[in-house]
Amino acid sequence: MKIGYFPGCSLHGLSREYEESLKAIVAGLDTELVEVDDWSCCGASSAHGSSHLLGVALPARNLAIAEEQGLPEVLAPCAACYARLASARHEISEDPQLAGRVNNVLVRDFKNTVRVRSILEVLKGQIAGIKARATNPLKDLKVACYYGCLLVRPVQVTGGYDDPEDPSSMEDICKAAGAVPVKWNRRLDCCGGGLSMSRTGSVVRLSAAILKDAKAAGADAVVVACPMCHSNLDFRQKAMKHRGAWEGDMPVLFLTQVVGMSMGIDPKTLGMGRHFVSTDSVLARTAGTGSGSGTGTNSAAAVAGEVG
Amino acid sequence: MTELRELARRLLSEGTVNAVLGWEEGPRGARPAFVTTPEGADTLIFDHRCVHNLASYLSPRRPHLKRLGKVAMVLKPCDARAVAGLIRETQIPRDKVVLIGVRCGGVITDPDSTAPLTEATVADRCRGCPDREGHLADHTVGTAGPGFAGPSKRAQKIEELAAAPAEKRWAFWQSELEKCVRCHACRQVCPMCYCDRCLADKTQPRWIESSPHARGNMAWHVARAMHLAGRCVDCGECERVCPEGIPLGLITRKIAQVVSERYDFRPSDDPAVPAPVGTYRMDDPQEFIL
Amino acid sequence: MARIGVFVCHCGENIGRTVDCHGVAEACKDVPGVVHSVDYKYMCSDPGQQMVKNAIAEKGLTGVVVAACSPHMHEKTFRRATAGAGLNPFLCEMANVREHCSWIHEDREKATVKAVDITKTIIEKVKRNVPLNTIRIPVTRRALVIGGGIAGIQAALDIADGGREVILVEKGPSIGGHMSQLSETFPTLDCSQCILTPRMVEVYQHPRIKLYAYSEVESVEGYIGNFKVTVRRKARSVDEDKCNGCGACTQVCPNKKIPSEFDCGLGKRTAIYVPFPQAVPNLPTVDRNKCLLFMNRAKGRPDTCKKCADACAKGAIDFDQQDRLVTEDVGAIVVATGYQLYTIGKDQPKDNLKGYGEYGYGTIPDVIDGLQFERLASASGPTSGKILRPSDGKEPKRIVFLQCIGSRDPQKGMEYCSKICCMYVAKHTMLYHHKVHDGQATVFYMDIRAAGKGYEEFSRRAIEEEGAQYIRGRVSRMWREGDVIKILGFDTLEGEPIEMDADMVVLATAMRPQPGIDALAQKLSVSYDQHGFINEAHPKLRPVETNTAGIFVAGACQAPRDIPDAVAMASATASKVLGLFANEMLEREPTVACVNEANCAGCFHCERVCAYGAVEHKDIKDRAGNVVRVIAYVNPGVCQGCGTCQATCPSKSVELQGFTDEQIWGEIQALGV
Amino acid sequence: MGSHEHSHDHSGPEPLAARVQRMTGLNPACCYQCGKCSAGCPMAAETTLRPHDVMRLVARNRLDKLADADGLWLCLTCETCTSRCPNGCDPARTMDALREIFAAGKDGKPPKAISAFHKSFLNQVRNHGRLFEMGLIMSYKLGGGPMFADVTTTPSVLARGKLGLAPHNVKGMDEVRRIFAACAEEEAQP
Amino acid sequence: MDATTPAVAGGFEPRITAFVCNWCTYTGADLAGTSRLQMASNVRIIRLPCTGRIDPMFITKAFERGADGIIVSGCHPADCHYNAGNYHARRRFAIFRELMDFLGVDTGRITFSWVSASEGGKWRDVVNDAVTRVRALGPFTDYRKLVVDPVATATGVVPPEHVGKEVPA
Repeated sequence: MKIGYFPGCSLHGLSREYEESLKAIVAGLDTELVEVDDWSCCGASSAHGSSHLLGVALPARNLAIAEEQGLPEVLAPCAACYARLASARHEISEDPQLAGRVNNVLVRDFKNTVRVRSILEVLKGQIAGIKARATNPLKDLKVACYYGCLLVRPVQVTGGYDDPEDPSSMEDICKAAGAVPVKWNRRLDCCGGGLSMSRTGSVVRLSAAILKDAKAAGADAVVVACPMCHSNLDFRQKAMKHRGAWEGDMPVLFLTQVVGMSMGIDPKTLGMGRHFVSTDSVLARTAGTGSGSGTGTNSAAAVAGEVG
Repeated sequence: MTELRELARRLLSEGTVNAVLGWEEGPRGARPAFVTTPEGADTLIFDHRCVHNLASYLSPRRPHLKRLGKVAMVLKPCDARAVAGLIRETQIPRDKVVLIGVRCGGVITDPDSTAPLTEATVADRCRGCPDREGHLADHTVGTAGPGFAGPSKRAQKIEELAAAPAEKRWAFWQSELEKCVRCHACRQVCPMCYCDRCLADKTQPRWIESSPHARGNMAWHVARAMHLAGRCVDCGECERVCPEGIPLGLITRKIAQVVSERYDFRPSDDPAVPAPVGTYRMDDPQEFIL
Repeated sequence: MARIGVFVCHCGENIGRTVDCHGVAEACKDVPGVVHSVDYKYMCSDPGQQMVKNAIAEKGLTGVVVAACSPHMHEKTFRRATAGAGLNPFLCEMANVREHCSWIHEDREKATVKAVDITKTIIEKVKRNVPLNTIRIPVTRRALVIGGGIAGIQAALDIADGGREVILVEKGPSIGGHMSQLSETFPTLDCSQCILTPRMVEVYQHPRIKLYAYSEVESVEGYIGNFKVTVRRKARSVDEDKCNGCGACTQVCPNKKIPSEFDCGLGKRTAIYVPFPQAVPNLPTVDRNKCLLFMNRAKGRPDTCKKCADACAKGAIDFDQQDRLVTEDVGAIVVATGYQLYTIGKDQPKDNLKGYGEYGYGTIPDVIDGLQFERLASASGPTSGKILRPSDGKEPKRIVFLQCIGSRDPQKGMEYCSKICCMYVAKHTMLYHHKVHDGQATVFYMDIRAAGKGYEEFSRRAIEEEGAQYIRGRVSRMWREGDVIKILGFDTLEGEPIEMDADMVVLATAMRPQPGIDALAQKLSVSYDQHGFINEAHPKLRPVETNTAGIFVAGACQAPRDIPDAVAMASATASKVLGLFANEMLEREPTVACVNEANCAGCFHCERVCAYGAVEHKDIKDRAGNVVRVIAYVNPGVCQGCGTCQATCPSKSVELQGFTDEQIWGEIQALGV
Repeated sequence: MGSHEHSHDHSGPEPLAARVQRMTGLNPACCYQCGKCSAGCPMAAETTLRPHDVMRLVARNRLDKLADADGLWLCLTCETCTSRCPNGCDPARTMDALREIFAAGKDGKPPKAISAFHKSFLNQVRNHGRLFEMGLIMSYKLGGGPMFADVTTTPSVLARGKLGLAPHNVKGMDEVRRIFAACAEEEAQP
Repeated sequence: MDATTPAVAGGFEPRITAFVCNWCTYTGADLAGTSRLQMASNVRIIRLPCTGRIDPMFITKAFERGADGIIVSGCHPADCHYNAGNYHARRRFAIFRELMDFLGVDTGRITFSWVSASEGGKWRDVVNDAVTRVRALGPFTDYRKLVVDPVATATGVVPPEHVGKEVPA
């Protein structure tokens, strides 16, 4: 299977482990990612909050390029990019006038034919393959699947590939990888999103509540599919502790890393060492990875040692 | 052809039907024929000269066919649409007629012509016709030619007229309709015109002035077009038989286009598909209504 | 030869001010066929009408044209006067020179020219009018009532008490409807069953009511006064004549774990069951989907369990009973099929209904709907009237009610207001506080709609005297933590978010029409809205009639209704039915279509465009009795007179009387230059 | 009566509600103030102006009141409000439109830190076509962000190989700049 | 320019025939009257029970008889007194209008509208707009002068027996 691929800025920056793990698992799933040529930033919340047209035109540029490349669909693994791209597609298709304005701005003959897929949508279609390749099923790993805001809603934009209020695709994917999803309550709550830098206090409040709920539900790790959520839940744990909002260490994994671990891929390849909260506890629970390679700041060597 | 003749012979000899309606070789080309004996089946032909829409003979306005009892009829795919129309409008019961579908690759304009079937001679309605065989048939015989690509000249003329200013269209139609002598051949040949007493013949009140002048002619052709809206099967017989050469097909084709664009309807050879006039959708377009 | 009289009215100054009425009368004198043309100050006055009558008698008029106001104003008046003079009333027509002329123009000259034109068109029309006779249709003076809830019961009793026979068809095993499930009713808090049960018994014992319970309407043919209805009497597997309702069968049935429909799944019933103790008729019914014998039969296995049959001393159990079809002739039909509630689960019956994922799609066991609360509060309910929550049987100390679930919510449910929820939630808080003295009821609402006699006082009492907490705002999300339900809401009056714990939550879900209402409406050819509610003929002036003559509508199948509304509507339908049945023959205006049999080609375009199904097929036979032609026939009892058939008919073989082609042609001719 | 509204309406001849409706295609009058949006809003506890307040003020043409409040700028664009709105209003889109109005005019007063962040972000995209995170952090802090926040964490980010030190420019920079310019131009038109 | 005042004194005044349904537009026109809404006096109304009753032949006949413009008006969708007559009319006249256009008739001469019983003001606007429009188009002599032979016209108009003498046009 061939699918267009829009990495987005974060996957080439703060969340490069997301891209690393994604590329590692698709190889095993007979999927080829065709990167959108010379892609540019989707504009994120900054663009659509300052100019509606800009907020549509920036993602549309990328969809137009994908269309010219002959790609019928594009995977945007970053939930924020996904939301911007899918919204742009939705709005342009609903509003012919806007479509005209966008084409004027882009100076391209964009027909809006490219479907935008989220990581959940794509992996959901590969569940059988994930199951088949789970040589190292994560038997005892209890995961709290965290969707956040933009992966499954609003349903007009997502096309309803999953239930916006009671989604199940991430749990299904984790189950295919052998992990045990816990039942918890805050999987659709907001982590604080783009206010991470500008208003850290809000992020601490919101993200800590999420982590606490995951912990109360007995999760060993939180699974995410969004660089922003990852950054807020992982990187900001230190700030949470500093402000007394949170105790303990909750590993936060990208969904692709969970799938990768189940496939027995080297933790280093999956970028497990790039997290701020150590993933050692997770790796320990999912013992069976025969690689034994170091994982940077994590003492994965020790993990590998425990296997024996 | 052998296949057709053998089938006709069998139907006649087994007594399934009392007559087979098809075409035979006439003194001036192909012509419709009634075959009532098994031996007569050998005179039947079907080729690109079989232009006529035989469905007209099924119209209750022509009781001589009815008198023959159960008949079989040879049908081109386009003729099948007319038969479907007659069944839809309860003019003939489906079980009272045996339908022999012939596969078709187009016919020429003039049945009397000896010209071969070429891009130049093909009947306009066959240009772009997608149907090589009809669905409404008890038997299907023959082989289909490749057919002809569109667009039809009629469609081109319609576009040309539509692009012209209204006065030009008015002048065009007045010069054409002026010629009409009100012989009503267009009505007589039309398979879908089957009323016992036509509106044009009514005198109380007289909606359509009967003498041949442009005003009455206008009323007649407007009435005809409205009555055929969504029902015309585009067999082109009206235009073929018009002694004055009025391009009547332009009007029926134009209305068919309107019906197709507005109501997504094309004449079907399935009697169960309802005609678009006589039905409605709550959200039919109404851009022309204030 | 036509002899037309023209009568031009000044209407005081109303017409005369801008129209030269005398001039109009004079101008009309020159119109061929006009033998009399006069003007007068007030044509509708007694002397004015007398002028018309005298002229008819003295001049031997064959037609009357009154140039005055709109026909909607005085057509009846002048037709009556015409008839009074012995001329067929349909030979009189009005020329509207007031509303359509004098009142909308100031230029006297132009207005007068126009008034002459208007009068001339009507003169030409009247020349072509023919005498018409009022149509008389025989009426079968029996009624069918569909639905045995409170609306159907009331309609049936009123019609039967009025002296006419009634067939009452109820889909379920017992009549009583939703009202029989209710605990107490607002705003008086009287016991629902106490007031309903006597009426149910009355229905059962009424000599003029024939009750078909556990039955459904199979098909309906005919038209006002003359319906033929086929009713499917579903097999109960119990012989009604033998059964004495002792209940021994239900005692021995081994399958006792079936969720009871009557208790909204909160209680259990057996496979052979009587839905509730007061059921009418008091007959058990075998649920063939749940009975072990039938489940075995479905799998091709031999009959095993026959315990109920063994226990029946009367031998009334009949496992081989079949559905029976019975036909009934009736003259009028009352539709009273009632409502159902919006389901709180994830699976929704229609695409536009989305369910509430944010409330867990009802997966939290202690989230119930209003009818379930009624069963909990009912003395005859599964908890004997104690408020106990379904999950663990504990008494909830904190109960929360959410209003407008599925109502006023075009995104997930219906855009309409379900009307009754504000009141029953107020009632629920009271019932709860009466039963749980140390409990607290909280209501999340958007608006309190308490328009009804005693309603506002009632809802205020719930708040002011009974201690219910009302919070204005919708709830965003609910989830379960341990055995507590967490509620995330917003108090829009206080302006603060609320996170609240509850032990039990009651959703006031929307009222929707019963499933299958569309199929029934199609059988009856009555129209329904996008939600499935039956459309009334006119929202103000014909609220209990449908668009099909002779079919009436009562209760919550027309729109959300409370009990007093439903009962009032039911009585209204009864008075309509009894009015219809007052005479043996039904009289109708003769503005109906009529087929020219000689010309009709039988294409049935008319049938396709008729909105009323008034066009029938008629066989024309030769002397030997062979069908030679099939042509159209318009049933004058069904035709409403729109004339769409005539405009559609290619050969103009169908004519709308009163608006024939000749008449219209004459009018157009009159306007010629 | 009406003078009250007029005195507070700074939106010029076109009332705010109409303006927002033109921008969003949604009718602000559709909001019936049920508060379900605010009930689910993650920032409801921190702001004085919740989604339903915003909808109300738009419907009442109170641009002045909207300008005074922080709610618009604290919005996380999580769209919980929109996805749960029973009446098909779109508070998230409405707030986008309001931010756009304020960004274009001089009425807007986004909190300094937030405004600086968005400005820096867009500058990065305008100049490089993609987000250059290191550049964002630098420019944000210089542009008015809290100077010392996150200073301690930055090295650890670098250590994990997460931050690139040099920006990556897309090849189609001309096009990106043109998009920015064209949008600015079109928005500037009345 | 106001429809109620002619363009030039003694100038062309169009003759417009209106075919309207009894329940909505006729009643709406009544309401215009009771509300004393002033409008152009060029329109003559022919009352039908329903737009479904209006035959395209009415329109061709009215043109033949010298109408310069036509109005067809009835109940709004979903408001039809007879449930569906207006829906059938809508299809019929959509096709008819395109036909007339194709034959070269300026469709500005034929106005279709939905005017409910409560829309007296709308009826006035429909009337005034139609009058203004047709006045600008000029007299529809094209149609009237189609007849070359006046004798043929006279024989074409056969009055019903009981009508009495018919005045030739």
